[in-house]
Amino acid sequence: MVFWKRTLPVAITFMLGITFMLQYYVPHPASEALLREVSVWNQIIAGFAVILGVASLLQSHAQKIKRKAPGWGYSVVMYASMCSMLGFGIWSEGKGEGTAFGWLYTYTLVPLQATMFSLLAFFVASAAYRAFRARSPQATVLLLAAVLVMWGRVPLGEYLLPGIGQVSDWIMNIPNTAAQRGILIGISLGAIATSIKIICGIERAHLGGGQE
Amino acid sequence: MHDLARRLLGLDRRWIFLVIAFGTVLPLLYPLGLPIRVSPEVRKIYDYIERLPPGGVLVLSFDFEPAGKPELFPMAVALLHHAFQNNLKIVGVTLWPAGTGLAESILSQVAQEHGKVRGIDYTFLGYAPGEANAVISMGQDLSAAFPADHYGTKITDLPILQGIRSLRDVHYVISLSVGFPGIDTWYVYGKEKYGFELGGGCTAVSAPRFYPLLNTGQINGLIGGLRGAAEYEVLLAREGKAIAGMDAQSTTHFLIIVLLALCNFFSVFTRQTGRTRYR
Amino acid sequence: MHGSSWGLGTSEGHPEERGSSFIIFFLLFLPLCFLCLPVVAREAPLEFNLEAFDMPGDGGGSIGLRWQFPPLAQLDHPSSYVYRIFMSAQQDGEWRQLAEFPTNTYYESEVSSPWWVWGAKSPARHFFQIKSNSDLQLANGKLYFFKVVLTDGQHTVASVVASAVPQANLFNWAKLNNLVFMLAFSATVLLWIRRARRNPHIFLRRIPGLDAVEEAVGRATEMGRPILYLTGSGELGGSGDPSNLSTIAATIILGEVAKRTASYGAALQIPHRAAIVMAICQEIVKEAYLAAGRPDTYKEDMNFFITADQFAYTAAVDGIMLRERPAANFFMGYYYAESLLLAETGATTGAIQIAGTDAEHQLPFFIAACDYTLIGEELYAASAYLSREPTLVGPLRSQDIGKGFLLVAMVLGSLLMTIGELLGTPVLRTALEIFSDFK
Amino acid sequence: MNTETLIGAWVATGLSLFVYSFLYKDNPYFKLGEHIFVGVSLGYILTITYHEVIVKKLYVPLVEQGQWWLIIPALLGLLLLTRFLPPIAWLSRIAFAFILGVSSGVAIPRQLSSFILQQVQGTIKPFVTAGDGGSVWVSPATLNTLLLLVGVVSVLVYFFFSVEHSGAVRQVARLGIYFLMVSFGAAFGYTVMARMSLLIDRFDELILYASPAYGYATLVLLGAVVAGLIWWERGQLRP
Repeated sequence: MVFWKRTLPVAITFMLGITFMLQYYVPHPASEALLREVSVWNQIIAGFAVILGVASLLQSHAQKIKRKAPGWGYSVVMYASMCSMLGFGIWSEGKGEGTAFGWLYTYTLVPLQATMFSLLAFFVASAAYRAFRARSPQATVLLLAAVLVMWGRVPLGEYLLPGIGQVSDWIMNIPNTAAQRGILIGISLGAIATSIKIICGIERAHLGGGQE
Repeated sequence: MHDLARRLLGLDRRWIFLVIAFGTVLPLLYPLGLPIRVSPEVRKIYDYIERLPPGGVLVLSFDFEPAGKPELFPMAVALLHHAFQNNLKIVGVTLWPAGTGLAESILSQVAQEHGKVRGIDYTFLGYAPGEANAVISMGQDLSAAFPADHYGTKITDLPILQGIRSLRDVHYVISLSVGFPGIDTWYVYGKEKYGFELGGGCTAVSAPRFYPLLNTGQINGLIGGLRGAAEYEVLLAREGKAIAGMDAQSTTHFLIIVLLALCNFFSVFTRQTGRTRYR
Repeated sequence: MHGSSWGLGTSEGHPEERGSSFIIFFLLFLPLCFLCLPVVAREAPLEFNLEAFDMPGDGGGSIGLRWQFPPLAQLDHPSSYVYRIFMSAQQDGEWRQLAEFPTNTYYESEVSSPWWVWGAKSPARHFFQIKSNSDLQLANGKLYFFKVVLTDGQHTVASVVASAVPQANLFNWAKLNNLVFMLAFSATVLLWIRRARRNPHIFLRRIPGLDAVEEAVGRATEMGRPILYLTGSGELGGSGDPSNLSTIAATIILGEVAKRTASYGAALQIPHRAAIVMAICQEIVKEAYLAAGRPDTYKEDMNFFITADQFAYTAAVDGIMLRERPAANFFMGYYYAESLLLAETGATTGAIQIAGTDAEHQLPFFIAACDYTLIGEELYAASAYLSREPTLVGPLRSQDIGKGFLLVAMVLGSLLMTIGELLGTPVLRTALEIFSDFK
Repeated sequence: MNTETLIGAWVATGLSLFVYSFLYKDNPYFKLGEHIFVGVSLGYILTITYHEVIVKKLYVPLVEQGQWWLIIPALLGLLLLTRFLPPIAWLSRIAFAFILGVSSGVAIPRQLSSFILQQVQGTIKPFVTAGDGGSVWVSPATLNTLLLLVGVVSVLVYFFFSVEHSGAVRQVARLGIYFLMVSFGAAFGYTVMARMSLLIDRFDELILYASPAYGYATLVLLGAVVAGLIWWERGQLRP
């Protein structure tokens, strides 16, 4: 059983990992056809992965309803709105224009999600007033750069202080680019190292799930 | 003074919420119409589209969901107007499932205004799952990635895609991205191998991250946030939602700057002594 | 040198076949190559020396043509001349015109291909690539014939006929540097993981933020107030979750904090959003109290579950901060929008705040609202430093080596480039192509 | 204006105001809005995935075009779902092994090319510009090149963990932290910009819906939500 549960998955990852790592260097049509086919396969599997992600959320809400945990009524609302969206969606074959499915999307999902995120505007403002203090030289530099960029990126700022727009452009293009490039190189080395660990079976967090 | 400062800092934050709400609503009701300067990174995308031959194919990837709509919707509208004016062909696609509806409606609305025909002048391929895999399969073979477009027409039957077998054959790709997958996905798994020209539009939150790619020419231009969209509208001389929002953007930015200044002013009086700072 | 083969006008020595041996060759004799650059046609008048070859490193269906500038000055009106490219499937039949362009375009020097594939690019040569497209199909393995014609409409001068066979190649030599770097870095990672297994005490510098833990716990003990520790919004549920790494790091750092609270006797509170993370944290805290010799003071309810819901969780934690006024707040792991609300409330209660996250959008806010922030990789480094886990320490070390290498390459490269510019020679710029990306 | 749009405007306004009621405090209206949001977005994502992936990319090619080999990814996809059946949950590992093997392999050389080689190549530039006739000069552009190099190098040094930060290394790392802070400051400014844009868009729409054409939807519903909150607060006060 250890073979099926541990050895086989590690072997599959290793073989595919090496194959597709080397595929990159091989321009031969056969190798390109392999990449084409597998990328289509992965798209299909990704579709199932979406279901997997959704299902675990549904499970936790189902348990809440079953146990009649506090606020279980909201979970019922969640299920009801999901089912109506799904029902209309299947009925209209996923087409949005002129269907009930499209209406639900435009007048519930779009305003709700956009409004949820716009709450952050208020939170940023109150945090700016109550928490963002220049508590060290570094934080001071951060806040000064923030003020320059906020000032320079709006018409009123450029109207009040001509030339500040170019200053904020320069901040974005030189010091910001330098720092982001350093971060990017560091992160990419980390990501490559992680991929190597996964291919070699050293990193196996993804193989959790199910008892040993 | 110490007590007063402390009390002021401890102000109920709902007052601040109210200030921000008014700072947003007033300029929307009574706009000032201040001039907007166009930055080079936005102009580069505009110029590139200007230089594309009529009939050239532009792939517009709507890599966002409703949360990105406020910033990316005006951008998409401006880009579509520009492309349709120049008689480019538009192929729409999205890497985000929740972006499907928005992409579908923006495309058909703007196309209608220009009297363009679906299937000949534009089409929407729909949602491509699998992030990196989506871009790779489009780069390898468009008809394998999308057997049919969003409306169910077989890819091979679409007049717009005659002669377009993969991303290698398109003239320009612009990803309007709200996060990952987005511009980086289109570069790393797309342009890197298939060699098309790539431009980017993104929410302001992710814009700073793309400057290294802009600097190396990995993306040939960047439209960042509502401000970027407003600059594009200025270039097109077509006032839209982005230009209309710029005055409110000005007031809210200055409100935040004032709040930050007040916070730091008051905290001078309340700063506890004896706390070590690290770094 | 191979300069002699250029005049042959056949497909023999195309770059792909020469590739492997020439790499070593060029590495050793690079300076010599450049001495051979000025091979301008001095022989017969209007000799093109046309050469056709399979384009290296592609899937086939493509042929490259290159030829030397003919001495245009011999012609009456040089500027009125254009080049025309012809192709045929037979040596002497049915020529098809593929392209027409002015004589001052399509130079070989414009080709973007590294020296280890292309050799020296002569400024005195033209280059034109023929590719399969919807009108034109070049079949792999089939012989095709080409000629170049110089014409002003009345007078025409034709080159000799050159031929080549398009082929699907097995290796893209332009990517050689990529492959070498990839193999070298992979080997470094695996080697250092092995070394770390044998000796887990490889030197890692102490992360200054960890010193703050000591002070924060001490202060909490003095004031008789609790310490609040959050592990973020990561789930540890499945695969591919970007928050996994930082959540694991957060649980490891929790172990360190718990050891301190155990030995000082300070209270510790860890509110949770994810059940799996909570179960792991319970184990970690229990072990830490055991290790500190104070299992008696460990309480099961140090870890407690609030709700998975983002804003309800945030509101509840804010409530705890306002009621219990913890002496120190730790925000480790992955965070979304809740970071603002948490850090703000914590700052108003006057607690020492220590944050650590790789959530880039939240970092600026944490830095502005907290006393100490572990930035991105520092969080992983802190967890490697504390846990001494070989699979964390090894890659960290190898990444440092990678960074060091790139850093030296960038500094030396820029200096060499500057020297090249001062001396007016392209040699150094060409040599530095090993750090460039080619398609 | 047709009835659908009018009803839509009222629904959208009501839900937006439910969400904004969180600014007062966490309350049942917000929770209601939040759960409707989670529900509709899950429903939407499932629908799109079903039509665009399961039907268009799997069912049609498999059944109608006879691409029988697509049965393999379909089976792998089903294996993924065994996670919910504890006795055979381990089968999902095979599917994860497949996805991760391919995506890790595909990612390594591409990231090396895109984010390391391209970025290093973009940093290696001369500090001087050569002009005609052997003249060489330093311009603001070349100074920026130098600054960029200094920034990248010092940030990389800051993120060195196997070298003690003392002496010269310490100085360079300190410089690196300041580059990082400027960049985070820029990110801070841009994030504020983004959040404010979201708010502007929402308020723009709410103002539109407050017009007589939409039956003063925003004003009426604002009144209703405030009244509802007062009623709820009173209920909370009662024991």
